[in-house]
Amino acid sequence: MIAMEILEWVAVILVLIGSIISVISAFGLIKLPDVYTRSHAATKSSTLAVMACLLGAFIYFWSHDGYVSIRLILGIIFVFITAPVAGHLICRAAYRSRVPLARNSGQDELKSILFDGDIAATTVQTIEKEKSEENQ
Amino acid sequence: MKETILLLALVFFMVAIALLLYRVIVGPSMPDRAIALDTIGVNLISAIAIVSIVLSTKAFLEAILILGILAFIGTIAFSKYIERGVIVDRNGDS
Amino acid sequence: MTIEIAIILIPFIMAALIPLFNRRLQKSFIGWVVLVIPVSLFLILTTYIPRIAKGETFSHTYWWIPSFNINFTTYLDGLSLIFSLLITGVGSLVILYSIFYLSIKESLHHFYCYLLLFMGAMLGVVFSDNLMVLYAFWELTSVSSFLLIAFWHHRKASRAGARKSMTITVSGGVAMLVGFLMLYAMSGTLSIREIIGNVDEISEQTLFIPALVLVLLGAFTKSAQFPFHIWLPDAMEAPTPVSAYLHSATMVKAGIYLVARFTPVFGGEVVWFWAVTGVGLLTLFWGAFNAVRQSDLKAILAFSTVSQLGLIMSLLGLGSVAVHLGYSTSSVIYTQATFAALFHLINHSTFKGALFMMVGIVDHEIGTRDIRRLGGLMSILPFTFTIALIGCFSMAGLPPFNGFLSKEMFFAATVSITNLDIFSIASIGILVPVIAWIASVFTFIYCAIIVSKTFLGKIKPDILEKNPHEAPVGMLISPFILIGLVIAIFFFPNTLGAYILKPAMSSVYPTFPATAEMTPHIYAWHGFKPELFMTIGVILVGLLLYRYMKHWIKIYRLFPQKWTLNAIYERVITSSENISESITNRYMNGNLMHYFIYIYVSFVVIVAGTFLTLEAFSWTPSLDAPVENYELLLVFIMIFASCALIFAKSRITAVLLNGVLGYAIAFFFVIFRAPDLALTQLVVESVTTALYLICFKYLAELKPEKTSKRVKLSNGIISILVGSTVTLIGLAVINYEKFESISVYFEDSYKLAGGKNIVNTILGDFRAFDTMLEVVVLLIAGLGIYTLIKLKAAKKGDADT
Amino acid sequence: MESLMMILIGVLVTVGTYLVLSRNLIRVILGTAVLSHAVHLLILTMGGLKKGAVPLLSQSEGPFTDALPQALILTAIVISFATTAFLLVLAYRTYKTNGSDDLQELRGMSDE
Amino acid sequence: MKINDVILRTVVKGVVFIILTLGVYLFFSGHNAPGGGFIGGLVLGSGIVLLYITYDLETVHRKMPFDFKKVAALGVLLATGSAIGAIFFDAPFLSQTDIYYTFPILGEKHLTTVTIFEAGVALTVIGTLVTIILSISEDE
Amino acid sequence: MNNLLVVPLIIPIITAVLLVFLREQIMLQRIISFITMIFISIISFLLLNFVQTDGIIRLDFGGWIPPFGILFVADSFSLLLVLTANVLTTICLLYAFSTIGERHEKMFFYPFVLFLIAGVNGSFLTGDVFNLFVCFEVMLLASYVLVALGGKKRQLRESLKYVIINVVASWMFLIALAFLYGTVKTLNMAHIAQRVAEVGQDPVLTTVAILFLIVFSLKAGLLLFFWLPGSYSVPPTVVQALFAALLTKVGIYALIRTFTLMFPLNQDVTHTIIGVMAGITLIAGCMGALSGRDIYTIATYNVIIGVGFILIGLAVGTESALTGAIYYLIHDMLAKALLFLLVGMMFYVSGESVVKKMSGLIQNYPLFGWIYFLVMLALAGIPPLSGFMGKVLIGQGAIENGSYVLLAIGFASSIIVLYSLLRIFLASFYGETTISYEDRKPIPRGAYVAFVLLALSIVCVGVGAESLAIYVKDAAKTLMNPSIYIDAILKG
Repeated sequence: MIAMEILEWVAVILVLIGSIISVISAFGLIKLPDVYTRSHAATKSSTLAVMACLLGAFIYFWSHDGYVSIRLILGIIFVFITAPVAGHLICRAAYRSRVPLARNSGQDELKSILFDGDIAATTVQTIEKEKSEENQ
Repeated sequence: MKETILLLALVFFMVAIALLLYRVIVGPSMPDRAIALDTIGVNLISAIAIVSIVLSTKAFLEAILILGILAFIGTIAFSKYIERGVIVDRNGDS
Repeated sequence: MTIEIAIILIPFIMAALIPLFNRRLQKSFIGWVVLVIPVSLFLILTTYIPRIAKGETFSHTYWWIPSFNINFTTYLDGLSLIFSLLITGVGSLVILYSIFYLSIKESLHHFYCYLLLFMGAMLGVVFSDNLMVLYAFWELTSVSSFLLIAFWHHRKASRAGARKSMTITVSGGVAMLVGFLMLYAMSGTLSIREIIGNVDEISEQTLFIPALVLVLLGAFTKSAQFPFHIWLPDAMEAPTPVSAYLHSATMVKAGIYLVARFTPVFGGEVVWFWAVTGVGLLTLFWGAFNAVRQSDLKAILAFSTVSQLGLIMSLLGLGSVAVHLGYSTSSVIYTQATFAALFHLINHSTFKGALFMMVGIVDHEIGTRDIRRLGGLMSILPFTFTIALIGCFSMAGLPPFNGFLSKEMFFAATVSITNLDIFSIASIGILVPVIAWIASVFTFIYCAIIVSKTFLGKIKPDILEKNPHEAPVGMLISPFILIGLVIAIFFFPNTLGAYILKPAMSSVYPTFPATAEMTPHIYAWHGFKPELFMTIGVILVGLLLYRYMKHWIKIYRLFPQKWTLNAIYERVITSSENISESITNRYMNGNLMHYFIYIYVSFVVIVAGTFLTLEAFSWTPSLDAPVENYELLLVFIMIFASCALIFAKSRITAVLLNGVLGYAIAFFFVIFRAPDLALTQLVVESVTTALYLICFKYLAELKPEKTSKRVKLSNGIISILVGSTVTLIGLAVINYEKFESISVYFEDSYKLAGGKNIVNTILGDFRAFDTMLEVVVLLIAGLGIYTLIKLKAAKKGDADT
Repeated sequence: MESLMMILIGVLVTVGTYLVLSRNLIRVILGTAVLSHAVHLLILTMGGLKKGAVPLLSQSEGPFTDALPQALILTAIVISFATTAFLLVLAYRTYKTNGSDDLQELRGMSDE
Repeated sequence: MKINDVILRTVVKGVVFIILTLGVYLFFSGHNAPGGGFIGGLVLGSGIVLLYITYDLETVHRKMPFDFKKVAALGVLLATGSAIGAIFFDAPFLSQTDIYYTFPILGEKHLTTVTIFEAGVALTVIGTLVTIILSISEDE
Repeated sequence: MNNLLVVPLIIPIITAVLLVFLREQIMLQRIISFITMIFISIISFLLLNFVQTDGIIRLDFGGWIPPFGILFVADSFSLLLVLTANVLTTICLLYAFSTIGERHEKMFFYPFVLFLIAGVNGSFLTGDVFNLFVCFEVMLLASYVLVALGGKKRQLRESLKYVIINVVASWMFLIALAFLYGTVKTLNMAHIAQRVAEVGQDPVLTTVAILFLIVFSLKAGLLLFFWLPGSYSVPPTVVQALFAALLTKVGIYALIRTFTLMFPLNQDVTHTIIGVMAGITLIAGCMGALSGRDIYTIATYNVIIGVGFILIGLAVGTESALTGAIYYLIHDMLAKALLFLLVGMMFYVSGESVVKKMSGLIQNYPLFGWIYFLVMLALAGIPPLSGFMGKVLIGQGAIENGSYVLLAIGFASSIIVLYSLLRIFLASFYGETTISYEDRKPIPRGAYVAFVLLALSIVCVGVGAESLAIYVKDAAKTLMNPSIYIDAILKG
């Protein structure tokens, strides 16, 4: 009985930790200087937060109802797989659409490889598009 | 007590979502917004999980999974849109 | 199938047959075939004369729409008989005349078809006892008259005249219909005879006077009474036989018929007396007065018709006094006015018919009807001249022609009415004979104009160039028959009185016994009475004025062209069209935003208005479920996101914010224990977002709204009003806990439908029908999008209707 | 909670209405979307909030929260999806053929 | 410009499999747990849409050579058909019926006509969803 | 037997879906859709006669007793409308066969028409408010597609407005539905009526009723008709005819049902508002009709006038007024369909839509011209054509009730109708023709068949008003006594 109680507490604490991490990550998203660093905050710490929470929920249901939720495990795995891919894609999109790096970041090594030569012509279009979408 | 903590956690998540909403609104770039929305989705997953605990029901576990999937699909769609302006390519060469 | 119904139906049947057999019939033959019908109908009708004279009436009922008391009831009495004899008699003559008048190049089958249609409709009007059937035939006369006026529809004037006559007469008809409906509401019956029977009950009711006025409107428009007479001169664009038939002898008399028919109902009212008499006299004067200034022969006749109709109308008005007084030996004297009206009705048909035919001959042979170009035709058209002379004499009220008799009776009636002391006649009643006399002077003048300007004087040279000659015999037959009648009636008026007028009088005064005073003996000479002096005065003054016409004709210039009734009518029509156009174009400007503003404003005004005036608002927050902090936060997030949506400057931001809203709502669904909804909402939201993104490929980026601050502000206020209306009603509704929801039933879903997910069992079983249709909606949307994309407008020359 | 929701719904309706009153096509469409959100929440609120358990018989014995509005909303969501999709496509077809997404320019009084 | 999508495609292959499985699961669990024809159909549909997003029209069409309009139509036909079936048994339109039937291998199963109905719904949803996305993407 | 009730809805749907598979076989599509329409017309006629003998019949879908399940309810009112709608759609199909063109036919034209008619029939028959919404949506989506079918510049522009306004209207409908459910907690119309009667339609319920009034007014074109003139003048002729005949009528039907069955108890408020709205609608419609310089404008504003006139019948609310409204509804459906077919044909043969630019059409197309003349008279309410009975009965009701202002406006409007249509007749049909008989564009035979059939139906409805009387009277009786309807649903 006590074990159950403890487990439930563990779950609750996990959830709490998750929520705190999520707030921190959200602050990161606000404070960090450019999209690439923000993406770091979003994908990494948020994933951690959600996993903590889901784990908490999993433990809670396990201890409280004796119910092993496959869906929750699947969910955890799923987030685990997809979050990095999503982060990767969005950063790549950002880079390709030439969202500028923060001023204090180091050298941009990809720039010369990606945007030089024949590709430059096509990127002009994207830049223009970006400009039109950035009317603020 | 446990419930209070859970509700507190929910409040935290809401705060996080509110902050992210700020990012969605302010930008400045499209990827920023897309990331923020993605993160809102991810945070909602957690929030739904907590609500399930509070209501002690298993009815929403599918929603968690679905939300995970959809946040992913959404992000892919956005990133493709930002990158190419087109979501569905006509053929593999483009 | 009795004879009366056959009489009505035969013209219609024939009218339907003519177009069918058009190809088979020789064109020159068609008129003769048609002629058979009115002639035979006339002969049939004459067989009724002796029986009707004995006081018999004939009535038969055929069911039409008995559920609503609308039945085909024919009723043949003295009054109907007079009119039906006129319709068929003059009809026969007119058709005979038109056989020679119309060239066989014209579309004769149309002409005769319309004419027969008209004849049937007219017979229907005078034979119907049921108000609705009467109305039906009444409108049919307007329609067929429209067709006849527009017979030469390639002429612009014909079309304009047809339009005017149709608009005015149908409007009057509609007013009359309302009057009939009011009568029905009061009496509970549509039968005229039954209404007459219940007249005492009806006259007490408040609707009585409105009904009276409305019925009179119908009669006045049809009979071209002032100020509705303006259509009649324009209707002269019709072929002359039509004018002779419709616009002098029959259709315009329908109004007279109506007034006579309803005298027993309304006759006792002062409004009736003054309206009928007054409008009649006014028309009498105005028509005669205007006839003098016309230069077109046909226009003179048109105005003269207007004037003569006014005369008959005013006589009927005078006669209605007797109804008010009720039967007594002293009141019978006033019935003579009605007698005179009916008498003049017949007389007018004879001489006016002849005159119209005369004008037709002149027009036909000479090619013009303009009196300024005519003159001296006496030698070329001697027979026609005879017709004109006799007709005009009769019209002017000279002996030895029938017009003299009725005119005398008219004067007598106007004089005798001044002795009465009711309806405030004592004060202004003296005007009645005065106006009548003045109008008669003008009548005399225009009669003189017709005769002298056309037939006397010198022949204008340009006429001679056409080498005119007398009309063919066929064309002269009809007018001569009429002229014969003009003379015959003068010499044997009492035969007419006994057989035809007397029974009609008892139709107008059903409660009066048929005494000798009711049907006075008509004398050509009846001593030195005021009426005789009036006639002599008319002749003297008329001759004098005619002689010095040049000097006083200028008074017509006092009436500015701008303020003639016609001009006013035209102006009312065009300005109402223009005003409508400018108003309509102003608010129907194709701007969706404006449409929405109208819609939302009406929404707020009507809904919030009702809500607040009914004081439906109530709010008891204590019944609410508790609010958790995080929910409050979520609400704020949503409010914030939605407000940000308004100010979003790029479409991606907007779509993302919409996505946030969608997510938040899904979370609300979770909080409010709706798992299925949360799932669906999430998926649909994502798919919709993807759809937006896909479609953005083809759409432009958001531009800043170019609307002014003021528009934005007013839009904002409207939106806030709409939103708060919804909120307020919602607050009132959430506390409305008078009933238990039916969904309690669904909680047994496992037992009932074998499913443990209540929502799903509702969708799949209890309310599966909704789901089925919803699937159909999806399919339509899918197919629709497909067609929308694939079916693009063809470039050119694609005439799909 | 119900009152709070009603206020939220009011705000959403206001925003939706305001957007529908815009000149720009996309804003108008988004306006209809916001309106549909508001409507769905409204239906749910009308069934009463937090009055019972999740309407799944397998999960608890009741009392359950009102399931009927949920079923109605589900239908409404799907219909709103169908109409929004159609509207979007129609909007871009119109934009492409008429060359404008400004509804004031799409009044169509002068050109034909 | 050929953009390298290797990572995405690799992950998506797995993810789509999960999505489709989940869709089927949701479809069948509908009567007793959240899910059902609509949601199942939507999830399956969005899985296919994900495929279109990651790959391209031609590639996917080669793998799934259906006319999705007809799939949708078939779905409606199935749904209405199952509804109309009741008429032939003298029951009111749309009457659903269920039986417990013992299969040779699977054992006793609960079979209902609702499942046919729901299958129709799911098919329509999938068909429509994909038709819409495809039609728009194919537009010039 | 009761299952027959669903036929007018389900058969068109199934046929439409089957036609999707037969996309390329145009001839087959025509035959099948035509046979389907004839079939459901016959079924609805049979049902109408059943109702006379057996009283109101209902079909509980899935066997769930009311008020819990969805059901179709057939009383004389709804069946009369269903019958009229189906008959005229059948005739319009005949017109479509010869005019619509292969391009449209291959793009699912017939399925969409069948979906439309299914939605219309469903809206007339359903006994459940939410199902009414769904049926509306079926009808509306089909109409969205049909109005945009063809993709011409102007067409897309106008249909966009039409769709947006209707989408917003749909959400308003749902708002009203939500409030309705929030108050009476049920969706079955009869049950709603019963519950409303129980508490005596208090102010909150009246407000909800007014919300429904607004929603249905948008659909019916009562006062809020702004979407109508534009969108009714752009689609292919046959679609215009169907729209004019069916779409607004569904809104009118819903209004009449709402305020005779569900919320009949506070007539001082509700019917006054309806009366005012109807009056304004008539005036605005008349102004529009007067202002029109092209045939489409005149015709579309005539639709609005018709709507206003029918709703005078509802606003007056006496038994004879409602009887008249039903008669007029039937008349208006037939006559408006014919009017739009004719107007579309005028455009087709002359290539012009401006009244003054046409002339002398009657010389080349005599039958065409005379049918126009006939429908003009019918619309003006000239006896013995179809418009007469309705006009007279509504007038009678207005007099009984003392609504003289409405009476005056209503009857004056019929003169404006006549005037506006007469202008077309005189300018376009009469006058000299500019095209010789040999050079004229022939009118397809199918179109003539449709014209003649519709014209005949107008004459028959007018002359044979008695044969309709039993149905119409029964319908009005049920409308006046909601308890008949309620008892038929909730008792037994």
